[in-house]
Order: sequence, then structure tokens, then C-alpha cells
Amino acid sequence: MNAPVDAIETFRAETRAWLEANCPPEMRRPLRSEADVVWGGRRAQLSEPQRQWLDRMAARGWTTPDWPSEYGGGGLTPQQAKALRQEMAKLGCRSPLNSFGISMLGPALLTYGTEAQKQEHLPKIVRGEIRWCQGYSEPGAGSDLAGLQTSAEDAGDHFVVNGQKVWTSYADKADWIFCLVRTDKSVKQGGISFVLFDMESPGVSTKPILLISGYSPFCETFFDDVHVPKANLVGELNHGWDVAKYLLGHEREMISGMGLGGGGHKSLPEIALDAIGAEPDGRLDDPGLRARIATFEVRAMAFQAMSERFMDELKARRAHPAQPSMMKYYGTELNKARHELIMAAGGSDALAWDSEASHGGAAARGWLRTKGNSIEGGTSEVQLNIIAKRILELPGA
Amino acid sequence: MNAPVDAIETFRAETRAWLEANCPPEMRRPLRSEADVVWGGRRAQLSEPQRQWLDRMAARGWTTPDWPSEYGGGGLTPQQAKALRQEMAKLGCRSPLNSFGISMLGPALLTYGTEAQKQEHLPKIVRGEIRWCQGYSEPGAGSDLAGLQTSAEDAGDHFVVNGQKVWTSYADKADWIFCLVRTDKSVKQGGISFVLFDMESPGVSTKPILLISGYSPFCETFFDDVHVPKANLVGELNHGWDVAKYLLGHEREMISGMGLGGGGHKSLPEIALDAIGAEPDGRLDDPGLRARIATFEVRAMAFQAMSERFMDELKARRAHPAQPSMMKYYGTELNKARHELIMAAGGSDALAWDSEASHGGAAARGWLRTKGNSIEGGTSEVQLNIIAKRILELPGA
Amino acid sequence: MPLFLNDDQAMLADTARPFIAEQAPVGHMRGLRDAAELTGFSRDLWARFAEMGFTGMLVEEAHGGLGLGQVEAGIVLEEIGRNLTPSPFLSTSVGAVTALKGGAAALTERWLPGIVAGEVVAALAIDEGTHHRPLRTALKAERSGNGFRLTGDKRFVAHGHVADLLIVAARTAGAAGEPNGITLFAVEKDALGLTATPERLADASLASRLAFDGVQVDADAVIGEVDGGWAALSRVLAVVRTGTAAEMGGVSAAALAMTVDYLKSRKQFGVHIGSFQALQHRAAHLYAEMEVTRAAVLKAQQLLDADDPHAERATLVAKAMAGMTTTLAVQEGVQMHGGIGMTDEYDIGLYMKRGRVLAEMFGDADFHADQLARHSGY
Amino acid sequence: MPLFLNDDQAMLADTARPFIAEQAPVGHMRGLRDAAELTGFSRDLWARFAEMGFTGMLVEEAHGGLGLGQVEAGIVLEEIGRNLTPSPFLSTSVGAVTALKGGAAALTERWLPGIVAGEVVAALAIDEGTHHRPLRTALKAERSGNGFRLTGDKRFVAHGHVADLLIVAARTAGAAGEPNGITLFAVEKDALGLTATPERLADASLASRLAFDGVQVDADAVIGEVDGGWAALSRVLAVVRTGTAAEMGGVSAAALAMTVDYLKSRKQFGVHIGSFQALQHRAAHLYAEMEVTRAAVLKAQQLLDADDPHAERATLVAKAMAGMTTTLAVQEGVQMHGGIGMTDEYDIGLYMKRGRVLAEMFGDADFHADQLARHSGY
Repeated sequence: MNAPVDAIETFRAETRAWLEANCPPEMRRPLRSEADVVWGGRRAQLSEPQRQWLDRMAARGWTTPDWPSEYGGGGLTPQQAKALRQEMAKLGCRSPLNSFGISMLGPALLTYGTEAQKQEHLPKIVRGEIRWCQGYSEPGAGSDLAGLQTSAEDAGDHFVVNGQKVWTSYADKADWIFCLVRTDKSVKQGGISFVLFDMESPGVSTKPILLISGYSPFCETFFDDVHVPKANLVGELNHGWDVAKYLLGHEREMISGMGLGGGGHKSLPEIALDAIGAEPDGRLDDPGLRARIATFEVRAMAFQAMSERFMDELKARRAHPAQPSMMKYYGTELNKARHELIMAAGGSDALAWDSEASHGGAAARGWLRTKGNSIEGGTSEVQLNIIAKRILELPGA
Repeated sequence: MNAPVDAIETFRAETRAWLEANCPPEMRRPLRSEADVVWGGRRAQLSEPQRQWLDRMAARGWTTPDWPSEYGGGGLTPQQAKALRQEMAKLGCRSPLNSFGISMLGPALLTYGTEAQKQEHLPKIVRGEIRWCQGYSEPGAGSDLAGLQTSAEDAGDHFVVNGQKVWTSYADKADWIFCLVRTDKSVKQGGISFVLFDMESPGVSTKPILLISGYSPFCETFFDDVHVPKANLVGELNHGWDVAKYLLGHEREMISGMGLGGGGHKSLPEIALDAIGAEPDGRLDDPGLRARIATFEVRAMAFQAMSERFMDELKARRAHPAQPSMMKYYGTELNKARHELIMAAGGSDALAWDSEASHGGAAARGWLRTKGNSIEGGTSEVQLNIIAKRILELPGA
Repeated sequence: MPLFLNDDQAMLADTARPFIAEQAPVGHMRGLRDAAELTGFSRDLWARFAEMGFTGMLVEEAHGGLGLGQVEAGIVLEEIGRNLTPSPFLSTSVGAVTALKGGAAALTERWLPGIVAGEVVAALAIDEGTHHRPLRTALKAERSGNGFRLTGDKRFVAHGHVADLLIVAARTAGAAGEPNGITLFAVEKDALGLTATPERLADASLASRLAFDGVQVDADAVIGEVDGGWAALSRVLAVVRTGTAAEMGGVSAAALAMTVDYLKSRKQFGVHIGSFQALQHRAAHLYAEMEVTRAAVLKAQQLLDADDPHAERATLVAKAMAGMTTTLAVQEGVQMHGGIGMTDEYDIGLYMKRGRVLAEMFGDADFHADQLARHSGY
Repeated sequence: MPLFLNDDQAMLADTARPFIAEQAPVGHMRGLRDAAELTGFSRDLWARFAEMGFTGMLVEEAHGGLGLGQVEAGIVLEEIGRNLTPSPFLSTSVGAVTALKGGAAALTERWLPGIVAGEVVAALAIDEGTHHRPLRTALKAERSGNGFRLTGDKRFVAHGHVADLLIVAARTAGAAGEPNGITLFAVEKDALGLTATPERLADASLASRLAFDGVQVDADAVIGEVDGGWAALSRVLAVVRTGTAAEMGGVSAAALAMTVDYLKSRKQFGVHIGSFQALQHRAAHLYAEMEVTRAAVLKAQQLLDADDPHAERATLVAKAMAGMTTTLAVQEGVQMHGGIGMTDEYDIGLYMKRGRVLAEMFGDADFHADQLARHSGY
């Protein structure tokens, strides 16, 4: 299966040349704030370079490099996809498209979707035409998905959905939702199905939740007699858990990636040196902070190796099925630690909330945003429970 | 109740003068190893300065400054006792006598003992004539004292004791034991009594436990038909728990005191500077270790204030009854942290195990010894359970 | 002196706690924030602080104050922290009053009555870079005419845009990094050439950047000795650092209380989440850190009040501990609240923001631990 | 190359694990310790290492070795760590072999066959102070006759008292702290003027202080370039630091496994202590640290084997992570074992001692984090 080394090196060289020729210079600058991230969708407002970069990458299927080309994906081997990622990182290319369609729904559809569902939805995800959101959590349920209340009643060729979701990421900006609904009230663990529907369907409404960061990336989402065609059921009726769990694993992978920082941002030592300066011998002029940053950098680089190992093991189907919990736990805790250090490095400047010089309080708001990393997608405590039970096989209480 | 300030200052000045005149110079040098600690007892082998220092202090009752003078104690007020401690610390005077009699049994006898018991035992504790050990833990019971098995059967004017204890501190060197025994097998929580007996009684045998430090401060202790006069019952029959709990509180206080270090030892920064040296501007020439030591010093000084506050609150009967658990937890964890740093500061020298230059591996053995601090006298986990339940009033599982 | 509040102090706490909880609970701060209020605090509340005697509590009785000490100021500050009350109390009634005590009679007469009356607000202009480094004070004060001309910038000056009085650390001699050559000035609002640019911080408080463009002050604006201001500045820093630590104690205490309440009420998987042992242990650990920190802060206050030579060390310990403990308290608070802890609607996030600002103010835990190490000779 | 063991490496692991577990389990180390054995390891076992090909696994096939790399050496070292096996494998088959690879043909021919055959044991004489500071090498090597005279002291030299070959870092020019002027020497046992004083360490291993009292060596004892030994020394340090990290991986893995077994079997208050959530979370956290550390170590090994320019950085990360993680693993191990963890009878304490020695060896986590910071320019 492994491509010979020289074939990979040829691919790498061609890729680099193509990226250099096709990635607009604006798309090779560090992201300054969350507003610079391209999410796509019907209502997306992209700058010219963003649009160019997205279209060029989508044309090659490189917004989803390892998806099959029949659905618009890049059809790359794991080695090629890794080489592409590495070359993009070297040139500082931004990601052309961020999307829950790519990171969550797509893999689930590839595994559980019907051929018609794949043909309908995957190409639009690749091209960034449809923006997806996820409807899992409900008020009062938190990490405990078993208490799911949103109901879908059988009405012949469609379901009638009623209920309320919470923590729906960007529901107010999304075009479609993938959603867990209860289709059988007589059981607790089963009886849940995984459905897709358009957010413009009659009866759908959203209400943004103001977060401590001052942003509203999440919504409360309400369903009032929403009609969902049965063709939009993914996987088997009453077995939506399987799809959801598969997808949660992918979500944890994605969130755990945050621990790596990077993504074109200034490095933590750079931030600190800029804000604080150096002693004559070049050491950061704050010995306590320097020691804490150095220890953090050790962990961050080790986690970078771990992420590489994890991806390699996943591809080779050697990863422990609960390993995504470890990655999610470590990656999100690391990302929180990074932002605590960014705040310490920035000093009083990092406390600014809305000044222009602070890019609208980017440091402080980014810091507060990361506090949710270890809550969303299963809290750190839930991940530790999973590791203890499923990997260490410690006894239940 | 408070003595006027000038009376205290007079006492302080007189005390200092007396200490300067009476504390032998050898007893004002830092302890080099555990062997320098005076425990007293029938078989104690004291150096001449140790003997002098003990006898002079005992004559004034200052081995137990705040015990009533009718039992040989110093009869000092809390203010005077504090002034004595402070003056001893200033002059670097060693403690004349360490003893479980002083730190544990004495306070319990003062509260629960009969007049005859007080008259019999307290003066000998003050003078270091009898060395005591504690028989609480049993094999397999650990922190769970309710599973106590050692039995004491009623045989008229005496009990017949059979069973086994473990983790009996210095049982092989002690003269007498205070011991929990089961006097009623029909109940679980009650049915336990607190008795005293001579370790030379027929049927008592001990077996030292070799620890990872290479020392054997603890023993397994076996009782085979040991006769214990009923006059040696402390407190009420079947209510030994009350005495034991009272005493455990005192043990926790004592162990928590370890976090303070001091006691004539070299300070952590001194150890580090000696082993590593300084940069030209005087900073320790190991920036990471320096930062860790500085953070530790912050905690240690804060805990010193906490210890002062705790003693003051205890004296004023304002301390939360579960506060000793907090002190025990914090103090022992701090002491472990101190010794981890001592090892890091000492580098390869601190790893030596039996060379003369290393005082017989004092650093490494001391470090390993501290690992037991957070286990003995109730583990850190047990203390945290107590804080959560009794202070924060969090619900049971 | 025992290391707990004496009867008078306990009585003050019994007064201050309900007073501030009623007059300025968290909703008070939310109101100012949501109205995008530009003063940064309520002048009405400040007047009521004066009625209570708080504004002048450190001022000697001869000047109309209560003649109390740092322990008492800390009691008020703890309640301010507990309720996230926006107030110029620390900069005015603790920082500026301490500075003025070392000044000439003309200065104290000029300013103290207004402070006691709740009519004057003061701000401390110390930091120049992103981090608190007072020894590196570089704002230039050159002799000029009957006084001095001040040139340079200050930042992170809480209440700087509305203060009637600015306590300014400036350099009259020597180089940045040297204690000698620092001079403290009492500068009046509206001095020519002085511009204050207020900036909203994460906790919704307002701090200013100050530009001194050749600001002319009279010689009697000097507090204490010319070139010899380091000692006076150190005294001011000792009390405001300790005061900040006391305020942080209130922030942590409220965060823990709120979190423990949540743990007792919230159910998941059918049981109260407060019964999960992992959370219990973390809450208990936090409690221990908070108790130890509280003792360190009280110790610093008592030593300051006793003019003890060890007070400075104790102050470093107090502010460093407060930094570490408050950070832990708010982090655990948000995490244990789960999703709702991330919402603006719940208060715990406001405590996280305030804790962060206070952790930075007058030096963070790294700074204070480093100072302690230098102090101890390593 | 994927970041997990390839098939050949997995096969080696499948061989090495039962081999070492059978030949040299913890009881083997206890036996040597309790007999107060003075060699510090078993020569019989060393001969069996040779039979397995381990001794020469890094030696090129042309010289009779297996021509393998750091990943493979790490596999053996992990098993050594897991079983606390006393062995000169790291200093001889990893450290000395790497040093000699950079030397003249005469040197490799003199030493490699003996190492491959399991007849030669080597030691690395690098540290001079209490802490690992190789740039500060000060042991003096002066030109004298046809060669050099070595004067000075070394310490913390594992196997130094029995080694046939000593790899010695010395200074031929420049001042302590400068990379230029360091020269590596291959010094034979029994050289005149060389005294080794072995010392028992906490983990029962023996490390020596070496006194060089004008030890005369020929010019061909120089490994590589005179004054240019820093590069060679850095290569040696990179592999032994990574190797030590691999051994520490075995120490942590065994400590965690032993602790998890204990948590599953021990009952208190009527339930398995492994069902207490607080302990579960701590064990799970430890697992995560260990997985991440394992990845960092493998990454360093792969980059070293690929001669990648980022290998040195990865090595710093690997040893620093191993230091922190192993320390956590053995601390949690002893604490969770409770009282019996404190007894010599149980193995967990032996892991704590070995972990501590390895954490110190070739630089602790503070040192490596500091190096990484300097490397990154801050």
C-alpha cells in the first residue's frame, strides 16, 4: 500500500510548486482573529483571496484531501495527504475551509451514509457550499447524552421533530444540521436516530448564546413541528448512537489538534519576547515565565509527536478505540495552558477588550474561548473516565 | 487571659538568656540525620550534650511547655510557649526530646485519662524516661480503621489481647504502647477500646519493616495472649474511637508541621547554591530549578503563616474541627515537594546511598522517607475526602 | 497578635459584608458594564463608602479618618472582590493615602480631606511596559523653573481618566533599574500636557494609558525626597499588592462558594456531580490553597500594620500566592460549571476575568516569586 | 515513516521483552543488590546480550554488528527499564559505539569487536559537577610527548570502576562554557594516574568518581578532531539522552502497570480502590502523559536514525518529558500503593529510585527545558 519514497517526493515537489503558484499571498499570513477563518456556506462573505484560495483547493478536492475523488475529494493516499499538510505548513498556507462538514459529518456519511446521501451532501461540503452544524446537546443533559429529549415522530414519509438543542455551534450561520433525535421513547440507551435537515425548514429557530469571550459561536436551537424526510435518516433507525459515537471520535480529534497551536499564529516565545524583551544574553527577561514557557514547549512538542503518531496509528487501524479521548483531553488542556501563558506573556496589553491595537481584545477573548475546549465535545472529566474504564480497565464505582 | 505585652517581653528576654546559658553548643547545630534526633526511653543512648540538654529542659518542664506543672509540664501560657519556640528557633536550638508521648498520647491522657493515669505516665513522658509507640493500623486495614481485628477479651481484672498491628512506629525501640483493641465484636464502628501496656509484657513481639529509605522506623507487632490490667483502659470501654480520633488530630498537626522544613536544616536555596553556584548577578545558575524553588518558597512561607494561624485558632477554639485534615494534607504534600527539590538541587551528589561524604545517603533517604508522609496518619486522599465532606459539605457518593 | 481577626475587625467584616453585598452586588457591575458607563464606577456608591468611613479608613484621626490599618482595608477589599464591585478604593484610600502619608503637610492638607469626604479619586501611575517593573521607571522628570517637567508614558492606570489626583513614579536621576533617582509626584488632573486614554479591559474595568508631554508641576508636588522616592514607592506597592491579594481572596472565595453550590445542586447521570470524588478532591485541594493564601495575606497585613521589617517579604508571598490560588479557583470554577460556566449569563466567568486582571496588577506571581528569590539571595 | 514500530522493530520487541523479563527480572537486580555485588551488573547476562546481538546492535554489519538504529536500541532499553536490569548496555552499546563511529579506523578496530563480543564494557566520563553541564567541561588535556596528559575529575560515571574503555570529554583549549576546545578521548582502563572510586547510589547502581592525575594517553586516543570534540560529544549525548528516556519509558510503564494492577485488586471500605474516581482520573492523566512521552521518545529516535537536523531538539524534548513523566509515574505509584509502597519488599519503591537516577542522568528536565529555550532563542 505504501507508495515508494521517490513517488512521494515527486508528489511533494509538485505540491509545493502548485501551492506556491496558487496560494494567494494574503492566505499565507497568520490568522489575526476568528473572523479570518473561512467556514463557507450559503451566506459566507469571502474576501477575494479567500474565495480564490477556496475555489482552487476545492477544484483539486484538497479541502478534503483524503476523501474519495468520486465525491469531489482529493483521493490522496495517507502519505500524500500528510505531505500536503506538511507543505502547507511550511509555506504558512491557511486552511482554505474549516467546516463541521469536513471534520465531522463527512467521515460519518462515508461510513454510514447511503449512496444518494453521499452524492447529495459530500460534494457541497468539499466546495464549502453548505455549512453544517451539530445538534447533540440538550439543556440539562450536558455530557450525559442518554437523557436526550428531542423527539421525531413517524409521519409516514417524514418525521415530525420537536424539541430543543443547546450548544449548537454556529447554528445561526449554518445551512443544514445533523441532529440526534429520539425515535423510540420506550428505551433509554437506544431509540435514538441520526437525521439531517435544512435549517431553513419551517419550525426551526435559533438564539445565540453570549459567551464569556463576548462572542456567540453557539446557539440554543428550537424545533417546532419540523418535517424531516425519511430519506435524511443516516444509519439505521434507533441506532443513531453508532453514528454519533463515530462522529464524536472525529470531533475529539479535531479539538485535540488545538493543543498544537501553530496555524500561522505567532509562537508563544515570540509573543513573550515582543512584550517583555530579553536579557543581554538573549534569555526572556522574566525568568519564572521563561521556565513555564519552556516546560510548556516541551509538552507541546511532545504532543505534536503524539498527534503524528495518533494519525499514523489511526490510518493503520492500530489506535486504541478510546485513544481519541486521550488526545482530546491532552490537546484541550494544553491549549488552555498555552493561552494562560499567552496572557501572562502579554501582561497588561493582553487584558484589553475592545481597542483597535488589541485587534478587538483578540488575546483575552481567545484565552476565554479556550476555556470551553475542555467542556465541549465531552468534558475533560468524561475523557478521563473513558480512559480509566476503557483503556486502563479500572473497575466501575 | 492574655498576659500584658511587657510581661511577655520580660519572659522572652529571660528565656533567651536561660537558653543561651543552658543549651550546649552541640545542641545548636543543625541535625545531620535522623540519628541525631533524641527520642528518649529506657534504652536511649544519649551523648553527653544530648543528656544535659534534655535534663535541663525537662527540669523546667520545657520539653512539654504548655502541659500543667502538676504533671511535670512547663505550665506556660500559649503566648509564653510561642515565645519559647521562637527564641529556640532564633538560637537554632534543637528540640530536646521528640516523642509520641508528647505529641500524641499526652494530650489524649490530659483529656481522657484518670488522675492515676496522668500521675503515672505524664511525668515520665516529660523526662523522656518512657518511649511510646502507637498501635492503630492492622494488616489489610490501611486507612480503614473500622476493620480492626485485634481483640481484647475480658478476663476479670485484666484483658487478654491477641492480634497483629502494622506500621507501629519504632515498636522495636518503644517501652510502652497505646493501642486500639476490639472489646465488642458485635458492632462495627463502636466496640473499640483504647488501652496502654508495657512492650515487655509476655506475648509481645515485634518485627521491623524495611522501608525503601533503607530504614526500619516501623514494625509489625504481634500480641499473643498479652495481659493488660483494666486500670490501663483510657476513656470508656467500647469508646476508644473518641480517644483515637482526638489523638489522630494531634498526629496530623505534628506531621503537617513537616512542611515547614527548618528545624535547623540548611534551607533549600542554600542547598541549591552550594551544589550549583550562582550566575554573576547572584541568581542560582539553573533557571528552571530557581523558578521552581521560588514558587515552592512562596508556598512554604504561606504555609508557615497558615500554621501560625491554625495554632492561634486552635488555642482560641476557633478552628474548624476538620481543619487538621487540611493542615496534614498541605503540610505533607509540601514536605514531599521540598524533598523533590532538594534532590534536584543536589544533583548526582544527592543520589549517593551510603558514602560518608553523603552522611550515609542522608539526602536520598530523607527524600524517600517523606513519601510516607502523605500515607501515614491518614492518606492525602482520606484528608481530601474529609475536607470535601466535612468542610465543603459535598454530598456522599 | 493572633493570626485571625480581632473583635473590632470581625465587627467591621460583619458590617462591610452585607453593606457591599446589598449596595454593589455583581449585578451592579453588570449594570455599569452593559450601559458602557464611562466613569468606571458609581460616584453614588463612592459617596456611600465615605459615609461608612471606608474612604478615609487609613487616614489618621487627626485628618478626619479612622486611623485603621491594612487588615481593615483588606476586609473591605475582600468584599469588593467577592462582589466584583468597581471601586477606586484601592488606588485612592489605600495607595494614594499611603503615598501622601510620606509627604509634606501641604500635600496631606491639600488631598486628604477630599479623599475622606469621598470627593477625590486617585490613581497610581506606575507601570510603563506590559509588565510591572517599578525599578525600571523611566518617565523623565527634569528640573524646570520652580518645579519639574514630566515627559513619558504610563499604562495600566486604573481610574487614570477620572482621577483628581495621580500618584506618579518618575525618574529624576539614575538609569532605569536603579532605585536611586526615582521620585514620587502628586499630579493634579487637567495638568497641561497630560492626556489619559481609557481602555476597557476584559473585566469591564477601565484602565488608562497616560501621556506626559512636558507636564509642568511645582516643587511641592514632590512626595518625600527628590531622587529618594523608591522607599515611598515601595511602601505604596507593599500596601496595594497586599490589598490586591485581599481583593483576590474575595474573588476566589466567591468562585469556590459558587462552584460548591453548583456541585451540590447539579445532577448528571442521575447523581449530584458534587458526589464525584475527582471533583471533591479538586475542590478540597482548592480549599486548602485558599486557606493557606488567606493566612499569608493576613500575615502580610499584620506585619505591615506593625511596621515589621519582614513585611515586604510577606507581601511578596501574599501577592504571589494570591495570583496562583485565584487563577486555580476561577479555572476550576469555570470547568466545574461546564457549559453554563462559559456563558455571559452566569457570574463565574466574570470572576475569571477579574481574577486575571488582579493577577496582573502590581506584578504577577512570576514577578513576585522572582523578587522573593532575589530577596533571599538566589 | 509512520510513528510506530515497523514489523521488524515489533519483532525485536517481541523477542527482547520475554528475553529480558526471564533473564533479568527485578529479582535479578535485587539479588545483585542484596549480595552487595561490586561489579554492578552480571557479566553472564552481558554475554547473553552479546549472543542476542544486542551488544553490537548499533555497530555496522561490516564490523560484526547488526547495523540497527536508535529505535531498536530504545526497544532494548525500554525492557531494561521495565525490569530494572543493571546493564552497561547504554554506556557501551549506545554511548561508546556512537562515539567510536566518529573516530579513526584504528580506534574502531581496537574496540568494536570486543564490544560486539560482549567482552568490553565502556563508560562515559562527562559530568564534573553535581549537575550535567557538558559545555563547561574543564578536565584539562595538555599536549605532552606523543599525546596528551589528562588532569582533573569526573563524577557520576556509571560503570566507571569496571569499564575497559572510558570515553572522556576533556578541554584542550578555550574556557569552560565554550564549545570549541573540547576533545573526546578513548582512555583505557588501568591507565597510570587514573583512579576510580565507585559509589553506591540510591537505586543500588554503582557510579564512580574518576580522578585523572596526569594520565598520559597517545595521540590516537583522540576521537575525531582535537579541539573539535563538541560535535562528537553532542552526538553521543543525543543518543544517550534519548536512550535514557527510552529506559525511563520502561520504568514508567512498569510503575503504571503495577499500580493499575494494585488498584484492581486492593479493597478498602469494601470496594476496589480502583473504583475511586479521584484515583481513576489521576491514573488516566498519567496514562496520557506516558503516551505523549512515548511518542516524543520515538520521534527523537526516528529523527536521530534519519540524521534529521531537528533530531537534537527532539532529543531535548524526549529527555525533558521523560523526566517529568517518570517522576509523576513513580510518585503516583508509591502513593497509590499506600503503606506497602513504602516497604522494600514491594518493587514500586525500586522504580522510584531508578526513576530518580535516570531523571538526573545526562541532564534533568530543568536542564533540557532550558536548553530547548536557548535553542529556540528565548
